[in-house]
Amino acid sequence: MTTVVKVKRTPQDYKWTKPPEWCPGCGHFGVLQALLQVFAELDMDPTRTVLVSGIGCSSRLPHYVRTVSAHTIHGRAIPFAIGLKLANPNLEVIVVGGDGDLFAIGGNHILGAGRRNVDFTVILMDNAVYGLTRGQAGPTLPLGMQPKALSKPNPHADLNPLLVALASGFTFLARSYSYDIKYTAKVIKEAILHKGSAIVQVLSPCVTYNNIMTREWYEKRVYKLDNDPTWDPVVHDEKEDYEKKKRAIEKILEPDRLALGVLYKNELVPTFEERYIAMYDPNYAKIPPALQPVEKDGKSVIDFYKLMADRIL
Amino acid sequence: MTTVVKVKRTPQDYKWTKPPEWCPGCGHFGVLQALLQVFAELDMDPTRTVLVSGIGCSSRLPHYVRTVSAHTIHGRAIPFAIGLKLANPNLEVIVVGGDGDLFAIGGNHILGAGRRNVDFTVILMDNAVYGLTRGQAGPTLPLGMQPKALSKPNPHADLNPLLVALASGFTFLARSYSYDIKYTAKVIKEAILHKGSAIVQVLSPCVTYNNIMTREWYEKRVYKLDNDPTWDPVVHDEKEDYEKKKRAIEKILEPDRLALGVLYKNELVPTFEERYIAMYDPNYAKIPPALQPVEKDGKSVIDFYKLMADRIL
Amino acid sequence: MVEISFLVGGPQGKGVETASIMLIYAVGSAGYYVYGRREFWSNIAGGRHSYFVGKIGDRWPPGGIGNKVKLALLMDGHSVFEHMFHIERGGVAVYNTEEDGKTLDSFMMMSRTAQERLGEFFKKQGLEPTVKSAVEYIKSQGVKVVGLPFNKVLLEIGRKIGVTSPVMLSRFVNTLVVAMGASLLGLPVEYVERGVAFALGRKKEVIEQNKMVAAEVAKLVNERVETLTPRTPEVKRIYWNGNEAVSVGKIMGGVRFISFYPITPSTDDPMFAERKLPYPVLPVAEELKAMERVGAVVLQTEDELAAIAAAAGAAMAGARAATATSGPGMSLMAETISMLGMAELGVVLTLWSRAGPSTGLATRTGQHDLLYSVFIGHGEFPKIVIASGDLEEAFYDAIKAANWADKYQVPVIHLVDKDLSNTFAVMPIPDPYSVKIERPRPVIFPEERNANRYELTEDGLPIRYLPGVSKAVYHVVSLEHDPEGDPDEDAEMVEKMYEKRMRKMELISKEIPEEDKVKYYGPPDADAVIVSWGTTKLQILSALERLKGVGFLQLRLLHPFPADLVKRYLQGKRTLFIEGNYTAQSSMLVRMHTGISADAVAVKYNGRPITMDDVLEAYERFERGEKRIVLEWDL
Amino acid sequence: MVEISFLVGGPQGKGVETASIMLIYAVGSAGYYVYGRREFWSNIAGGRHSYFVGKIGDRWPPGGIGNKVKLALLMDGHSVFEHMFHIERGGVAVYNTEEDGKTLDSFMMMSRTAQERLGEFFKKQGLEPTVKSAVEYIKSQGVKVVGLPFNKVLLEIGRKIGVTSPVMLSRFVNTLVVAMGASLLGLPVEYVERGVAFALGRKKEVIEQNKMVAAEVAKLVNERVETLTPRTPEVKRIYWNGNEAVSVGKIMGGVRFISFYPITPSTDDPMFAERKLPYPVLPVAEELKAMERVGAVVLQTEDELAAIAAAAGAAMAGARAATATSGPGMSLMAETISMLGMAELGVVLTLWSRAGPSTGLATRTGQHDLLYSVFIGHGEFPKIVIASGDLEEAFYDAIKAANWADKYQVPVIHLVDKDLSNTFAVMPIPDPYSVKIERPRPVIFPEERNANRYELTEDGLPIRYLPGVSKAVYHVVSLEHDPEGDPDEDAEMVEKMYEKRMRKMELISKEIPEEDKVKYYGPPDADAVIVSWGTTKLQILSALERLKGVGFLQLRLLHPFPADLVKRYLQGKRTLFIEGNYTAQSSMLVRMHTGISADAVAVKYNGRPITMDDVLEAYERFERGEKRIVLEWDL
Ligand SMILES: Cc1ncc(C[n+]2csc(CCOP(=O)(O)OP(=O)(O)O)c2C)c(N)n1
Ligand SMILES: Cc1ncc(C[n+]2csc(CCOP(=O)(O)OP(=O)(O)O)c2C)c(N)n1
Ligand code: SF4
Ligand code: SF4
Ligand SMILES: [Mg+2]
Ligand SMILES: [Mg+2]
Repeated sequence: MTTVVKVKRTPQDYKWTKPPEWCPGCGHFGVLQALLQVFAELDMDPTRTVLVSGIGCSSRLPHYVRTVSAHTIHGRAIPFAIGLKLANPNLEVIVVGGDGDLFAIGGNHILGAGRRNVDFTVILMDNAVYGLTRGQAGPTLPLGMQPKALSKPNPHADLNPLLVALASGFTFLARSYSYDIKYTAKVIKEAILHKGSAIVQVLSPCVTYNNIMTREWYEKRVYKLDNDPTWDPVVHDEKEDYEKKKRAIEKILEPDRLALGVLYKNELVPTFEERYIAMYDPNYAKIPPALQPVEKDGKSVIDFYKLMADRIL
Repeated sequence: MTTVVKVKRTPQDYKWTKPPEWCPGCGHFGVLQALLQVFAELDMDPTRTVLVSGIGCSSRLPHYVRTVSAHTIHGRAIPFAIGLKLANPNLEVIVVGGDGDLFAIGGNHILGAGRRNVDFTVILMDNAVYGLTRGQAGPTLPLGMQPKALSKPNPHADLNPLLVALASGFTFLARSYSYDIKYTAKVIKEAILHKGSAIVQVLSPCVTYNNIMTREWYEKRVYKLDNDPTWDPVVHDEKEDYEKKKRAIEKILEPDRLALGVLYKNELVPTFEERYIAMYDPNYAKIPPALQPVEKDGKSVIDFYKLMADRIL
Repeated sequence: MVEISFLVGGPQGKGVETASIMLIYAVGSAGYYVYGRREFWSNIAGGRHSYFVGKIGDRWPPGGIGNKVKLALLMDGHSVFEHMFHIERGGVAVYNTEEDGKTLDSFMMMSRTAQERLGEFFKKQGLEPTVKSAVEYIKSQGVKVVGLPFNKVLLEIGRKIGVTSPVMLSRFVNTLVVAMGASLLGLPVEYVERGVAFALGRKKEVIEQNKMVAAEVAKLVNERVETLTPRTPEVKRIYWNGNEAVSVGKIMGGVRFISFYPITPSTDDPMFAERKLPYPVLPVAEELKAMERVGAVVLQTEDELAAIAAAAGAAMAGARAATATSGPGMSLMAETISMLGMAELGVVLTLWSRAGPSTGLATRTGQHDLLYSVFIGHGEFPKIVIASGDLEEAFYDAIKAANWADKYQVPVIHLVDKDLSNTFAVMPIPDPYSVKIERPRPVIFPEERNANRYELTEDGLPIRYLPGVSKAVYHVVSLEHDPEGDPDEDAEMVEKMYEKRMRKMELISKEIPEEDKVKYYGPPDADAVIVSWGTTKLQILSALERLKGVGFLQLRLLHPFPADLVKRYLQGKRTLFIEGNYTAQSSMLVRMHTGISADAVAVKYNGRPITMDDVLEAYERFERGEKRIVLEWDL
Repeated sequence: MVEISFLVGGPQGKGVETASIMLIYAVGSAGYYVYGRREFWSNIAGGRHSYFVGKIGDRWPPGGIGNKVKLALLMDGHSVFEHMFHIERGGVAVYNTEEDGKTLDSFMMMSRTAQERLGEFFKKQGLEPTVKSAVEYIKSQGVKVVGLPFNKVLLEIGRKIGVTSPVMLSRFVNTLVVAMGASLLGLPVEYVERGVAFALGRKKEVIEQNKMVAAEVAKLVNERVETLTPRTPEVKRIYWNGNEAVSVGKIMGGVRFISFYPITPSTDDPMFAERKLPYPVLPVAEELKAMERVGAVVLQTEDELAAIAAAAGAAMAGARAATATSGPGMSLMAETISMLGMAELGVVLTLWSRAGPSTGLATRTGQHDLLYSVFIGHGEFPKIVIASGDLEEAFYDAIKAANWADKYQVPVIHLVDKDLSNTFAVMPIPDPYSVKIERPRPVIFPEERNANRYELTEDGLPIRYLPGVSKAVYHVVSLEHDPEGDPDEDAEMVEKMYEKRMRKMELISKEIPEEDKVKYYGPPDADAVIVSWGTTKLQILSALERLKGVGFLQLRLLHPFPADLVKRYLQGKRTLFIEGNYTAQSSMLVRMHTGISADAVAVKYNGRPITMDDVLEAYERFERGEKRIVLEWDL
């Protein structure tokens, strides 16, 4: 997060002109509410905040929010968002998407993103099914489970999205539960404020197709890390990193329970933007690709002869 | 690994008709040697063993081996191999490939494979660069490093392939070092014998482009887990899994050192083939897709009227 | 001759589908033929409008779908607005009088564009934008409107049958409208009950309640627009939809490995194959004698890249392998399609095309991907593209595609579309055994040996080995190669291998029979010929009944293109190309291969199928001299 | 007029490239124009054979490459075998006499196919398959052969200059052959020294040693086949290759975001842009006054899916964005290309096409992807495809492509190939400022407001906003949408939006000037016209010098296709289409759009570029009445 604006907005100010089209009771409403709340709290500039999504019920979210947005294609929200952010690091970029979008078809871009640590936020709206295509198994659906659209039990095991993100290099990992809007807002806010790549897994039930991982199912399993006063997920010194990662993983892998809250946070890893400034272009932050004038009166601003000086005979 | 053959073969018997075309000294030679050795030790049937690769210097390996093979396209070796194996689980299927092939462009299929635990083996020939395309940064090249083909230091951090594989669900994880052919053979052999999805990361230096992560570089960092007699990576009981995973991760994340050997092994997780038999088709192992007769005298063997009985009016 | 068009409309996810299936099955049970296609929005629920439109008849097919229907069952006020212009003079509409007072803008889930347009309409007509006004307008067009206060009626019936919860009662609306419709059609209530039982599946109690609702409602409707006397059909019939027909075709065709990534409108094809697992077998083949059923792998992959790669691997293993997708997924498969060409592996790709570009209209139809299917994949390589025109053809083509992929070891794109996928029908059973399964046998060596899979054979076909069975050691490869399957860049070898692969195109052209290449309908000496492809077929054939003397050339094999045949049929004719895209792609393809230019094209690209009336309009405007006709009807 | 063809051959990764660059730069320094293209195997080292073949002249361009060369510098015995048939009568070959005794089959890294073929040849000729025999054969063809015992010579020179290690000495072979060649060409040794300095870069000591080697070798060669007197060139010249020319074109054209995934032969394009970062600027624009250099993001992504998606995102952010790839990568980009069409985002995709299908021949050339480029992406959407014929055009086209992507907000495929990518030249500098940079300004609101990016504008162009600057809140989307950018499936809106997008095709056709669409060379009244596209240009133009009276139509804009122009040039002419693919794709495209059929096609698909002699052969066979001519020369 890079700026502050003057006029204080309300969640209402971040509502777009058309209402959500999700099934009544869908977990995704909670994520939307939480986001609107965070945007208001941070008083984010709607013309400088860009929501990027792929395809899925979850990926429709940007259409319900009054910010700039791109509803792209299935699985490609992350690289699109990274291109957008790197072309203009002054933008506030947030990716939202489903488990299918971000961890099935889009999984490879999680791996790519982690390696970069671009200063952006990914919100995974996890319902363990493919809502929009009518309830097939998502990558987070446990082995052998058979929600109603499946004719046979799931022969695939679930992958662990937060562990994958950690293995890739994400520097902020958190989990929340969509029906707890307040807590979700709190966690998302921290993610947005984090310097570096942040991911929040929001458990966000699909009431239409996932008749197993329901409100009841989740509520039996979730608990808040904040309740433990000794829990400190922040890496204060690079030397702590190994330990903090191990502790985060302990929670992430914990069988049968779902810890909510911030699991890991490390702002000591340079962001991609910082690396670029250091290694590629000192003026990058000042005048990034998107804001450069490329011509003057139709003439390229580049000095060709200097650029190619070593090649001219 | 599913069978035993009678005539005992030598490594020489597994050499194909044409010689390798790698640069002299390339780490990949070690992997090839180790493989030939393992094949001979296990006396694998060359007509029933299928090597599958993508594209890269490493992915050329199957052309130097006398087994059935498929040299497919960049990044898709794993799903190709899975299709092959599932169509005929009697085949012995081994994927070989580079860090670029398996963890950059092909990364998503690691995630997909882990969830299935198909009984096959993946050998990652890791040199942290793209050999075949002339030395660009691979996904395992550390942040800020600048091997000779790069004009600027690497702005990407490395991902941890074994941790990604673990997060996805691989049930056998190991690491080796290609110049230690004997040890590499030992580890690969265990991987092939493992029931379930196995991955072996072989540190396999590119002598032409990676002038930083050289023999010397690796030899300063590697050590063998076998030297610790208490090291037992095997999950003997599902209850141990959480602990064994944590211990494996401790090694996998260990800063500055590279543990060689088997890091994690769990044969209690059912393979995809076992799941399929249990949940989809009891005859699957006996008469898998590839071996089914589909017609008799040109007539389909399927009983249409029974198949569609509930739909006939 | 019975021929009744109908429509069932209502809020998405609230029983429209169930109602439609009930009606289709009910009418089918009474001995009629029937089909209906589904139109819906690309989100799950939230109250968007959805409908079925179809045709009932005493012959198959029961004629095309016009721009208006005879019977409209409108489940809510929103539907009344949506279908105001869709009911023919003399037709009948059923609706809920309790919605009379609702205004246009109260339907939040209506497309805002549609709301504005209708708002304008009411304003011009000087009417209030209410359901009541819409009903008045419908009446003014010579349509009989039968209204009932749905909730009140259900409350009363509920009291009788012991159901009081409003939520439960609201679930009866589908049965209610179907029963009303059946009464209007003069269909005895027992058939509605069969429809209810079929559509609601195994929930016994629910079925009983719904049957009671049907019986009660039947009593309330005394009008009648038609009398569907139960009849004995000529032949055995099947109830299925397009996705299912193709899925079953592949199973019959020996496909035993299906990998896919879910995407509308293709998913139901592989999911049907999964649901039916394991498949019952005839006691014919030796190896199967001991079994009653055989399995198949149906694999949901992490993405489409994996889906087709897995199918390619399965093909190498020796299974007949297939995948199914629509445009976005096919785009992701492009690289592997090219690999199939080079490595010489046969995979069937069923392309359930939808309206593009990009995500486009995920649940609407379009014939946008013809040229893309033909030219997809970098480089040049042999490939087959076949387009089916209707359910029966699609079933047979699925079997043929499986044969061809296996025999020629090439990718086969079977081009169907959303329109077909969501067409539900009670129709004559195609002969499931009429297409011969052609399965070449693999070479099996007496003992282990190295083998050349890519021998420079005369017909271009690769040598066929079955890994683990053939005792052959060989290499499959995506690089240009020598006969051994190892990379080779020698200019002469490159040329020979290239030619070897391309020779398969000639073989394919030679071996595929004429009726799979094109079909011609109408008088041979017609001076005007309509040219089209894919699922416009039924609508054009129906229109042809009224356009005496006009010919219709249905293009089926799109690649390799049957240029000579097409020339033979089109040379010297006046041609009108009709298709569901903007650029009249088939006319481009025809010109590319024959030099023959279309005299006129009629195109539609609003996401809706071409109707019979569209065809009639197109032909009329063609005869008036229009060169480019844009069809726009929304039904 | 000076016009000398040359060839430098040797084991891959062992100095062939360095030697060639030395020679090219040396000759260039002496005031000549020169180009050479590189041929190499698709593996890194291991001793495969690689060579450069090119042309030196006193004008630009110095004529086409024939099937044989005047000067051949053969670094090893393997090269002698490879180029036995490549040296013209009266030409000269340089080789290592120490290899005389080596036999054909001792060269393990030769393609086995080639070995067998040559083995046959020697057998037929009754010769032993040795290097010596090959040399004898070469001599028998009227070629002067100059042999030296390379190692012995280097050992002696080494003794003089104080280098004794055999490994070190072997590194001088490239300088040795270049010095021999230069002597034969009568080029003073000081120019070789300039070549040495340029090719070896900053390693001072090494340069000095090599210079000494050059000087010593020069003394050993007394023969001479030509005398390249140093001259003063007419214009300022540049040394670059195709990848670099296009890369610089994009930079000049304002591209500031480049994402890519490495793939041969495209990688050097983005990598050059990365190496040159940050770029020097002219002190013109206000915002840049304070800076000497500007940056750009050059991003290596995890795959091609990410590469083009990132470029799309950057385009939305307002940067001029580009990606570069070849066939396999473009296949992976297909889905996003379609999205660019729907969402209306402009991205330049430089397609460095290579020989397919699939992985095919990664380092060989082919013009296989014309129709694929034109039809790539599911659905119908506006797109531009432009093909460049030579280095200069490629440079300008890169700038134009950047303009068009930005202005029309569509994907622009800039079609170039491996041949061009690996052509190294000393040539006149194209005017870097002659192409005007057209950059439409974004709308900026006085204060924050909701905005309709997809207004139904007359020209079809979307409203342009710069996020974070425009004060506009708006939605970009891949689904069919309303003007606000929200999903809309209303049939009327769908049709309107579709038409709005497609209107851009008309605008593009109207605005792109004629010379970017086609170029015609030769007499306007020619009765025979050669039609071609892409990098055949130079070879055809050179052939044209001998084919008096024949016309040449170069197709440049392939989509939207300039049908009227092409018709105007081809109507009533006898046409011969020449191109590097199997199916004569441009002839198909021309017929698709104009109905005009090729009278003959000459195609080449062995992975090698079409040479000037190929063109002459094709024309001759065309005049003899052949309809399909397959060109086969391997050079
Ligand atoms: C390339 C491609 N493949 C498949 C689809 C179909 N598709 C749309 S959304 C979706 C999955 C949605 O699941 P998820 O991302 O978990 O979101 P949810 O609907 O559950 O919120 C799929 C498979 C597509 N649009 N594009
Ligand atoms: C779709 C596609 N993109 C890019 C390439 C180019 N390519 C070939 S090999 C390779 C990387 C090889 O690196 P790695 O897998 O690490 O193998 P190595 O050569 O290092 O052994 C790339 C990018 C390709 N063949 N296909
Ligand atoms: S289908 Fe599931 S995820 Fe989609 S809107 Fe409905 S409840 Fe939500
Ligand atoms: S380039 Fe590197 S990886 Fe490739 S063969 Fe040479 S040393 Fe091995
Ligand atoms: Mg989901
Ligand atoms: Mg590598």
